[in-house]
Amino acid sequence: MKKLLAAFLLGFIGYYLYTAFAGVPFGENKMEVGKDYLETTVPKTGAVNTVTSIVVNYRGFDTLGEVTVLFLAATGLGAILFGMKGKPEDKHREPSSILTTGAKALFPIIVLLGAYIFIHGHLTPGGGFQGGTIIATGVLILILGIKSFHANHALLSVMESLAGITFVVAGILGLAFGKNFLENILPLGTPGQVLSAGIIPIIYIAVGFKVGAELAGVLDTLMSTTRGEE
Amino acid sequence: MIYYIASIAVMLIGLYAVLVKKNLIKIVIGLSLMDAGTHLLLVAIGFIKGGTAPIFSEPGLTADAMVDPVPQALVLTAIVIGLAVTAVALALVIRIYAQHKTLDIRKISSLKW
Amino acid sequence: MILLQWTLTPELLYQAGTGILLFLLVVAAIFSVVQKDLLMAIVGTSLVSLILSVLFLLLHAPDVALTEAAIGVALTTAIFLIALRKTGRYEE
Amino acid sequence: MDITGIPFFLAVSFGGAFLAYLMNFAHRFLRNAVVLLTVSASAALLFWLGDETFSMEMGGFVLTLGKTPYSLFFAGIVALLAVPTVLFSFTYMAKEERPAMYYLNLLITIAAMYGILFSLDLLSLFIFWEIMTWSSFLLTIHKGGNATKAGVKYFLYSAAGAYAILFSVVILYNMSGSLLIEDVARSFVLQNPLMQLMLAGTLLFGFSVKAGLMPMHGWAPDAYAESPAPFTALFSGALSKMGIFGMGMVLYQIFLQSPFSLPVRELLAWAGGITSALATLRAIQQTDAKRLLAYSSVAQLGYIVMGLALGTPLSMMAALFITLLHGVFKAMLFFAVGAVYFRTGLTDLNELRGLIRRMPVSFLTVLMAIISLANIPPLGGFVGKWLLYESLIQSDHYFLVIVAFFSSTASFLYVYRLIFSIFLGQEEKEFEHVKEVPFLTMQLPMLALAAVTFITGIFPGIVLAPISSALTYLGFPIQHDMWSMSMLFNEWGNRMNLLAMISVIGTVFLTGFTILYFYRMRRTRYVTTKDIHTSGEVPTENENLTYAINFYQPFERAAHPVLSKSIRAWIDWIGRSVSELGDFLRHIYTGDGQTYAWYVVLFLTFMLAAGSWIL
Repeated sequence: MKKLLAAFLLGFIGYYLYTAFAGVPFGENKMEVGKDYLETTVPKTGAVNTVTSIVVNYRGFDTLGEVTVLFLAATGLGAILFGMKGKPEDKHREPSSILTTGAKALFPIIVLLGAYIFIHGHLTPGGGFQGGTIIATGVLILILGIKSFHANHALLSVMESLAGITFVVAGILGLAFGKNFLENILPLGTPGQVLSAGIIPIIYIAVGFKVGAELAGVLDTLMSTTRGEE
Repeated sequence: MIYYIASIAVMLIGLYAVLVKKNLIKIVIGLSLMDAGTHLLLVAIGFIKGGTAPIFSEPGLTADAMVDPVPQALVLTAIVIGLAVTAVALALVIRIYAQHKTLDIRKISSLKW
Repeated sequence: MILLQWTLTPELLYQAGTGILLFLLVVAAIFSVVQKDLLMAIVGTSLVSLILSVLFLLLHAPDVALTEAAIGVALTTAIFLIALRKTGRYEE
Repeated sequence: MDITGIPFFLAVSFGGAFLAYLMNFAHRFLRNAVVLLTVSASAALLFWLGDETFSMEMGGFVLTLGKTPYSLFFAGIVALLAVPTVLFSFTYMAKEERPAMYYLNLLITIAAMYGILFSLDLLSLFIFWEIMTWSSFLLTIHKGGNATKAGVKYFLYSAAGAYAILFSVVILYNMSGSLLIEDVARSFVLQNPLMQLMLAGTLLFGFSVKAGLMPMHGWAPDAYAESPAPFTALFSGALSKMGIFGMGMVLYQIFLQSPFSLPVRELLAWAGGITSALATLRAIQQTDAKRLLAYSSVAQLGYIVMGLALGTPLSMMAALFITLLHGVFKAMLFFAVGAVYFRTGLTDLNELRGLIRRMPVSFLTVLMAIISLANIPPLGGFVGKWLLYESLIQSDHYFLVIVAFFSSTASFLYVYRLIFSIFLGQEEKEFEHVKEVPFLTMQLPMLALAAVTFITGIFPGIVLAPISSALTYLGFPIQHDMWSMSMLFNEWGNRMNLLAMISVIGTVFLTGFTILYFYRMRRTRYVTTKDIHTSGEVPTENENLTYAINFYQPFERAAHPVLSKSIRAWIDWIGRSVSELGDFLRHIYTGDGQTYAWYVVLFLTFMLAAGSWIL
């Protein structure tokens, strides 16, 4: 009964949503803000990747907030699972030696890939969030592959704090040089080079480290939680 | 146009799970499906036929021949936040399971009227 | 003779591919909602993310596609699976 | 930086706080030296403070600092109490935990009070006000445990007051385009009278919370009772006077020209009177020395508000005089109670007794303080209260005179209980090893303040001179020949009229003794110790013969109808209603997340359906 009602209501809502969006033509040029960003991104920010320049430069403050949300989520997760730490149960089998070796071999490559992605965030698709996530995936592989593996939370938190401080300091430097918070203070360089686009690479590297450390911490916390049955 | 239909469908399927399903993990799955639908919808709105990715990777590219970067930037943010939300929700689920030994929301009644 | 016009142009292939992907997307979403085995449901969501990632690429959003691939396919699935391990596998 | 400027002054005050915090890691003597140096340096700098104002721009607002005679008087009170307070803290806090935090917060509180006083604009006043609230909140919860509860209560009341102030500051800024109090006052008179009334109401509410005027006094007893004793002296003596400062500023610098000024002041005077009467009755009930003093503080602040609101030159003089004197004698009382607590660990009046031989200096302090509190000449309290009575009579507020006279007479009851329960009566064996507190750090502050009450009692002119310049600044016509204003002063205006004094003392004591003689003395009989023991055994020396439990039982029975109606009951009723409402709302907010999702979907459906139907 409830299911039928839900289906009916959702169908109703879906119909109206569809009629609403039917008025938005698909595939046509309806940019207003985006056009401005596209035209000014290279001369103004020096970044080739417009999405990156929007995320880090035009909406840098928003990204700072987002990083904070991520940090809060990681902290909150630790708080929620506080006191549930224990040995992972021994029921499951040992990871095979192929998995262990493969994990060890893959980890540096994955980290390298992640680092590449966030260092080249202003040139190619990707950036701090993606690179950080990829690094966290590498840590996930380690956690899965090596049974005794435990992330060093102290190191992670130091990395994360340093990265966060870098972000904020980069913002405050803008203030210190008489501009706005998070405004670019470095030379823009040649668009297309790695060392260009002012503070974008710095911030994206910081974001990459921060996201990587946070997500690795989240994974490790989740992994080392006991299955609350005792 | 089929993008709109599909993304709205995914959103509504997720909402259906949130409304009807009694398993907590299913509800979290529903939430992440709603997320996914919204992301697809936003990016699809920003799509421009014949446009390229908004990256000036080659010298010849001009701003006229690109898709809208703004929805992409927004969705990028939204995906990361969605992950944070999912992680916290699942941590709560784990905690609740440790407390109540069940994931059925009908049986978790200590805070209900 | 009308049938002859239905030659496999790249445009048509693109359209058909997109349609199939979107159809699969919805199917995967429904699958993940109705499946009683939560492990399979999670695989379903992972599939949704994967298709979504491809769709983002088709929509010329490589940044989003990369994010969705890394976060949606890998991390979210991993977190779901870990949570599943800490709780029960089947929906009662 | 200019050494006579206010920025330097505030830099010393605030900088000393942080320096003391850092010095705590070096050595505690070094820290104590820094603390004492900071407080005495800022007290000394008050004398050299230059006249020029100082402004600086911050975030688009201009903050202006400068001294006025009015603020200088209050700053003097702060300085007068701050030095004994830190001196008293040194030994008292040696046993307590986290001394670094204590001194940091104490010095910041003191510095923030100076900041409030020297703010010429409303924004910097508000900023310093918040700093003061926060640091005093941290001091209140210093002990932990019950103190946390009391501190949160204090903070909630303060926050309500602070938001009221902020609200009116924002509107005033909107109206006048300037934050300077002068400019605000100038554009204030042009406003709609009702607007004026509302703004003055919110401002007065905000300031009176700090002053603990009823019915906003709920935080005071708990906060005073739970915070560390030396800080309580400053809290009650100086910090709550910031509320008085603000109220005086609002009433006479901003609100004076309004048509509603007179009724509002009349109302405030009545609020003060009622506060003093009810708080005095409450104080008599208390069995804890610090709570007793806390209620007494509320009562005394009631007098001050009464005088402040009346607005005649004489009543203002009385209000400011009591402001100073209450600070002094209340600090003495809190110090003495703190000293007793320091040696015995007790503040319960039912358990303390007979300490007079063990702690004679503390006894002397309490004696001096309660003589001052009970307005007996020749100590300072008398002058203030006399001026208040006289101004009340001169302005034809006879009923308020009765209220004030009633409560100050009733205050005899609680001060007697205080001194009797702690110091008089038979000495208990458990107090045999109690010693008097150390001289330099604990006796000296008490004795110094006692000397102040004595000097101000004999030569009130010392205090009246700065008061009259403060009042002149506020726009009160203070005649040069002050003696014509009150029969208390002789022609030179600075010494008490001895004739008046003697006649008052004579009348009071003669009536008192006469009544006592005719009513009690004749019936006095000498009781042998055997009488009170039922079994006929002769009690030994170790057995207790003086009881201070249920000290005022008949009084309590008599005053029960008044005292049973507490403002707290009303607040409790609000709390109960809210929780009942919450119970009702639980039918809607079921605690099941899915229900909320259903609500959202249903609402969405309704909106879509309604929208399509309308269009």
